[in-house]
Amino acid sequence: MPRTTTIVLGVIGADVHAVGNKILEMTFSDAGFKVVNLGVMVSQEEFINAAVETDAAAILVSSLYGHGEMDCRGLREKCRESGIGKILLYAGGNLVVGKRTFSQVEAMYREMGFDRVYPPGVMPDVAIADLRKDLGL
Amino acid sequence: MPRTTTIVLGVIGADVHAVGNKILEMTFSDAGFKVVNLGVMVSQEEFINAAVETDAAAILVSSLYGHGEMDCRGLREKCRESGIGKILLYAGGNLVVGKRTFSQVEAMYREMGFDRVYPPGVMPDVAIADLRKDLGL
Amino acid sequence: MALENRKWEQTLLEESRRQVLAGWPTGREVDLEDAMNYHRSLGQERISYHKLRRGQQEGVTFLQPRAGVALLDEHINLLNSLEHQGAADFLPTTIDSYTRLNRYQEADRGIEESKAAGRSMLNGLPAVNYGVKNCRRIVAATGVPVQIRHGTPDARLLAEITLAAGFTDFEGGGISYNIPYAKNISLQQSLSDWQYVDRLCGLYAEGGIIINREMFGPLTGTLVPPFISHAVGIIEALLAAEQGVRSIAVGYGQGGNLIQDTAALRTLRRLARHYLDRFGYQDVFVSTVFHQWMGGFPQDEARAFGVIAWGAATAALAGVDKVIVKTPHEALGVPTAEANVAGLLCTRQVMRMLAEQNVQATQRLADEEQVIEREVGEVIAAVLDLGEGDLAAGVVRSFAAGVLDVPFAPSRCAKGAMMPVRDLRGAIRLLHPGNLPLSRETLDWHRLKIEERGREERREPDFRMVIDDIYAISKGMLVGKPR
Amino acid sequence: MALENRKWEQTLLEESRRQVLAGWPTGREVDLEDAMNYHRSLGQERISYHKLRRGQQEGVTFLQPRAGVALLDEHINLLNSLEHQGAADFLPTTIDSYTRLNRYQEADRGIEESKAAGRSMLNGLPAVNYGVKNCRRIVAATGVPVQIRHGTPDARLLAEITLAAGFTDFEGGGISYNIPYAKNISLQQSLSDWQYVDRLCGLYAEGGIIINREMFGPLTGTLVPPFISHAVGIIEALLAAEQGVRSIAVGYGQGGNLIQDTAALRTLRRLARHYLDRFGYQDVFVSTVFHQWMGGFPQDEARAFGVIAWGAATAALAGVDKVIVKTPHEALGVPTAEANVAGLLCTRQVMRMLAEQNVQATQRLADEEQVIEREVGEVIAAVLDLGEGDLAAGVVRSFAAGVLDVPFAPSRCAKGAMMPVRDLRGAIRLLHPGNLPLSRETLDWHRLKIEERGREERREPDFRMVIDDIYAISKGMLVGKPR
Ligand code: B12
Ligand code: B12
Repeated sequence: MPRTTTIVLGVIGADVHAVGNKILEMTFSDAGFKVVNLGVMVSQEEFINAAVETDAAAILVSSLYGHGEMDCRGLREKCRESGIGKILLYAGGNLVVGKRTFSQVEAMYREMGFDRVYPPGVMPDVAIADLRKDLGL
Repeated sequence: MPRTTTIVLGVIGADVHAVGNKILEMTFSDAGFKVVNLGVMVSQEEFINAAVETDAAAILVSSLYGHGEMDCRGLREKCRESGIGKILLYAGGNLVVGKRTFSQVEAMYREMGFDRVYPPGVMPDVAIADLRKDLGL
Repeated sequence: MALENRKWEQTLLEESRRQVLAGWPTGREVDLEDAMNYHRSLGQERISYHKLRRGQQEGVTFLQPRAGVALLDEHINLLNSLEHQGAADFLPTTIDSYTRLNRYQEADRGIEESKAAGRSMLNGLPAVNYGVKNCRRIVAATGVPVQIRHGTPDARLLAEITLAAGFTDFEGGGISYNIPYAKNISLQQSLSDWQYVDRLCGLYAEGGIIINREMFGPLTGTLVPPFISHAVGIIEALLAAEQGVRSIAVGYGQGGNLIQDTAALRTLRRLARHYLDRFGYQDVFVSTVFHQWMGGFPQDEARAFGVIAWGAATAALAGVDKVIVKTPHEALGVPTAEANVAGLLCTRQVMRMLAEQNVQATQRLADEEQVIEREVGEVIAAVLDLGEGDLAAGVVRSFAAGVLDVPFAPSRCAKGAMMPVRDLRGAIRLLHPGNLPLSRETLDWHRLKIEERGREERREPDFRMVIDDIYAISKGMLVGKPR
Repeated sequence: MALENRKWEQTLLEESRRQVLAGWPTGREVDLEDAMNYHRSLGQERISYHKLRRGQQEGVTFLQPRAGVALLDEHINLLNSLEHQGAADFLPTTIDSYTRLNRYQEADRGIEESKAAGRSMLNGLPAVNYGVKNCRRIVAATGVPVQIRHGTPDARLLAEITLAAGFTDFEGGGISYNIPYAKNISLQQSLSDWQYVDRLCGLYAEGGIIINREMFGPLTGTLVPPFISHAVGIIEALLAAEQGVRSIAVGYGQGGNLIQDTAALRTLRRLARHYLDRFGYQDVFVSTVFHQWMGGFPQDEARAFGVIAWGAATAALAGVDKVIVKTPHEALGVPTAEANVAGLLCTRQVMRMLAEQNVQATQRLADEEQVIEREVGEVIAAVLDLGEGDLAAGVVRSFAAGVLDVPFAPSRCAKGAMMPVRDLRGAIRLLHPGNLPLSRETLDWHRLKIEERGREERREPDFRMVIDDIYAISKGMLVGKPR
């Protein structure tokens, strides 16, 4: 594993919420990760291509606008097909339409193959700590 | 029945909420009733004595402070004992401690022998209309 | 013994204390020495006086809810939620209405019925019935100062027991806990009984234990013009100081007009300091308290949050030491812990958002301040006059004469000859001055303001306008519109 | 065809309309004649333009929520609650994100999945997929004006269908619905597509049907300095007026500092009028819109109510024609009808309570107004300059040069070279001006304000301070404190 770990960051689907994405880029960079930020409106293919190209250790998917459930479905399968089936997948933001109990949402995304799922408004430090743990850094 | 109907008004128990009581006095007087206002901190005995003395058609009991449940218990029985067992008894205000569904509260006060029970913040016109109806005015 | 504003003799106090403590079995538990030792064991962050001083130095505004239930363990749980989920800076112990009227027997019944019913049948905690040892559990279980809040004309035994239990803050006064809270109790009586309470605090002070005494500013909570509550609060402060009280908070209940409320809070602080200094009590610490809207609330919770938030905004923009917080359940009943926490969180959010902003100095603000100062000056001068120099005697005679008056009060001591109403901008003015000792200049100011509203609404200002104003907030406005 | 700010020829419009209407099957339903007849059948109280005019005459501020769900009947029920329980003055139909990007196929899937799941899987109503006849059911089911709210860079088909359906109000503009809402769409494209929409409204206007067009003031909703959104809104207003739009609303998203927000709302109204008059559009009706806090919200509902109420208070004290209302669910997800009603009731309560009060005229307010006016003047002059007199061309070149810039925008068209931050009192200032065409005098004003904060917080203002400010409201403050 290279000294600086690469992560791929982006907001999936037709979602344009850019603010959190910009902050995640700044904070993960600050924490020493190499961040490949795809910005907003990123398709599943773009995420995977970027991860493959940069040999990334994790893909951090944001979805704020509510369509996450539809946009994220099948991402893990596509990762497998592209030979990065074991890559860490994190998801965060406002992952479903409406206010729902987070445990439901978490279960749904885990079912979809995400390794970690975050509730609305989680602070970046939490994810940074998790990532270090999951990668054994 | 005399042309002007007399009603007895007061705030029961150790309750000192005076504002609503003053407004009830003004509005019932305005509506043509003869109002015997006992003010705040009125005991069951005082209500009954006043009703007997003035040959009142109804006793309007206010309780705001939450102890109404304890303060009102037995009023109907005492009325009976004093020979005015059939007098109309109305209750209004914040009749129990805490926020509870009104239907529970209403049932409890009806059980105690009140003819009409009003939820918090009812407007005087409602009770005036009811009273006219109950008295066939 | 004639009532006068003079520090009680030690012998009088001792004799009275013996009687008071014999009034109910728990009185026997009071041991002043033990009490003071317990107080000495408390850290400064749990002592009101110290926390208020620190707050003033650091420019912090503290939040305090109201809360009290019949059963002790439940009460402690309630306070714990308010402290930990609600981040309350000061905690309350609100006392039930039977205790407030010294009806300890009925309070006992309330405890029993509450146990039986599995829910609080009392609107507060009957502290006297629980006694010193039990009440100390409350103090021991909390990390911030706890204040006794009540509405008790004769609070002597309540003070004895709760101060002995370690509470560091005690609300009330001979006027503000009589006129809005009683019907037949004379001011002679209540003033004298509060001299006892104040003298008791003085005794603690002499032992190095400074109890904060807060005057209940809002009075009837209903269209009280600022100068009335200021005059009452300042008089109570002077009476307390004479008995040796060393830390005094004066309060004010939100009126709703931002400029008037700002003027009220700014003058309250200045005037309280001014009068205490003028009468020789330079060593008394003064702080100010703001009560969010004290009149009838809207029933809908979202709307209630709006009222709460505007109170919070006013407090932040005007500046004050402590805010007493309402809850979204206000119109409906004693709030649950959750509703109380919600009131705190909403208030904190607004106050912190506005921490960097304040009401700008304008001519209108200056005018309002000047009017309030003049009014308070006129009233207090008249009270002293009537008392032939003695403030306590002056208060009794002034209420009898309507020179001091409180609107919508249940007490027979208040003449109720004055009648307030809002002006065009929602500031509280005088519709009828009754016998208030105001100068022509002051009365003209009120008259002009009210005429302005009458013209705008095309109606003669009268009691209907007042009723409209009383209902206004619960119907979603400040100035009651003609129906 | 090169983009220029000139009213479209009839032939161009006709040709374009044919193409657009062929873009999705429901386009076939559009029949202008039938549409205009339907519009003529609506009472004035259901037509935005008329209601807004009446509101301005009577000094009323209107409330409007945001709301849209995937399924038509549910959407109608939702609007009914908002109108009847929430007493909304204007209703919305918020469009889903697939439709906003013209991905009608995906929207179709969203409808299907929503039906299957029994809950809305879309964040709005896919109006294009439903078509004219279905959408008219929405208009028919409501008693107040209904506005289409979206965020669509190419809203040509959406406008065709919804205007034909009888909606009387359409939000958006070539800048404000591109820069915050898209990534790769050129301004040439979006400005041209919005000329189409505006020209379509012009066509209606020629038929006597005045559609209100609202510009989306808040942009990214995150630390946008007032002059930026003002400049954008005014430019969009001028572009719309050129195409024949006769009723224009310009918007502004709450910043949080009362003085700055007041200055912003007062200058917005004046400046919009001023520029429209200056360029010959005296007959265009202008109104103003205030958006309650558009950035990240606190999750706790009580705290969210605090944010909502402060927005309401600002609107009432500053004065504005319409308020777009947030809900206590904002931080968590698309609100339920109940949460939306709660936002409306809370807002109404505060606004009516404060209806008789306003922000006092002070030097600070005058200074803020003057600064905003100067800034807007500097920016618009530079845009016209770059466009060599043509506003549309100027916009494209200005964004490319960073002479127009929007912070935190997802669009590649925005340089993002400017960086905002709050000053000591919470007003939004420039940390880095990027390439904004501001005078030395203006830049000095910003610099001094920010230095003041840096000194107070003992830190060099940098991106960390900006991040603190972005998180601030959701953490319960306005000015982000150092961690
Ligand atoms: C103002 C007020 C006070 C003032 C009262 C001043 C005074 N002496 O009048 C002060 C500050 C002194 C006070 C004290 C207390 N209060 Co208080 N008070 C209020 C408040 C905010 C408004 C009451 C009011 O004046 N409303 C305006 C008038 C016009 O309306 P109204 O009183 O409801 O009366 C109208 C209707 O209810 C109806 N009505 C009333 N009675 C009847 C009867 C009939 C037959 C009919 C038809 C209609 C009717 O018509 C009236 C006129 O329109 C209410 C909460 C609220 N409503 O927002 C709490 C409230 C009533 N108080 C409460 C409590 C607990 C107290 C205290 C025990 C403790 C405390 N929190 O300080 C003490 C009690 C003292 C005592 N021994 O009674 C609780 C009661 C709780 C409960 N029932 O569960 C309330 C509900 C607040 C709360 N949510 O905790 N209070
Ligand atoms: C600002 C904002 C906008 C701006 C966005 C400007 C821009 N281009 O960035 C505008 C006004 C344009 C906008 C538009 C829309 N929005 Co919007 N918006 C918001 C708002 C108020 C704040 C978002 C924000 O910037 N927060 C601040 C940042 C710092 O926080 P964040 O985005 O949550 O990100 C942080 C964390 O969540 C976390 N995080 C995020 N992703 C990930 C991923 C991982 C792996 C990890 C570990 C952490 C993590 O870290 C981030 C940094 O701290 C939110 C509600 C809220 N949160 O208060 C709604 C919200 C997200 N929007 C919403 C919606 C529906 C829309 C619209 C569809 C319609 C509308 N209401 O106008 C359009 C969508 C357009 C589109 N195609 O995407 C909904 C989503 C509903 C849902 N999920 O149920 C929300 C929740 C509002 C609501 N309650 O209705 N919006």
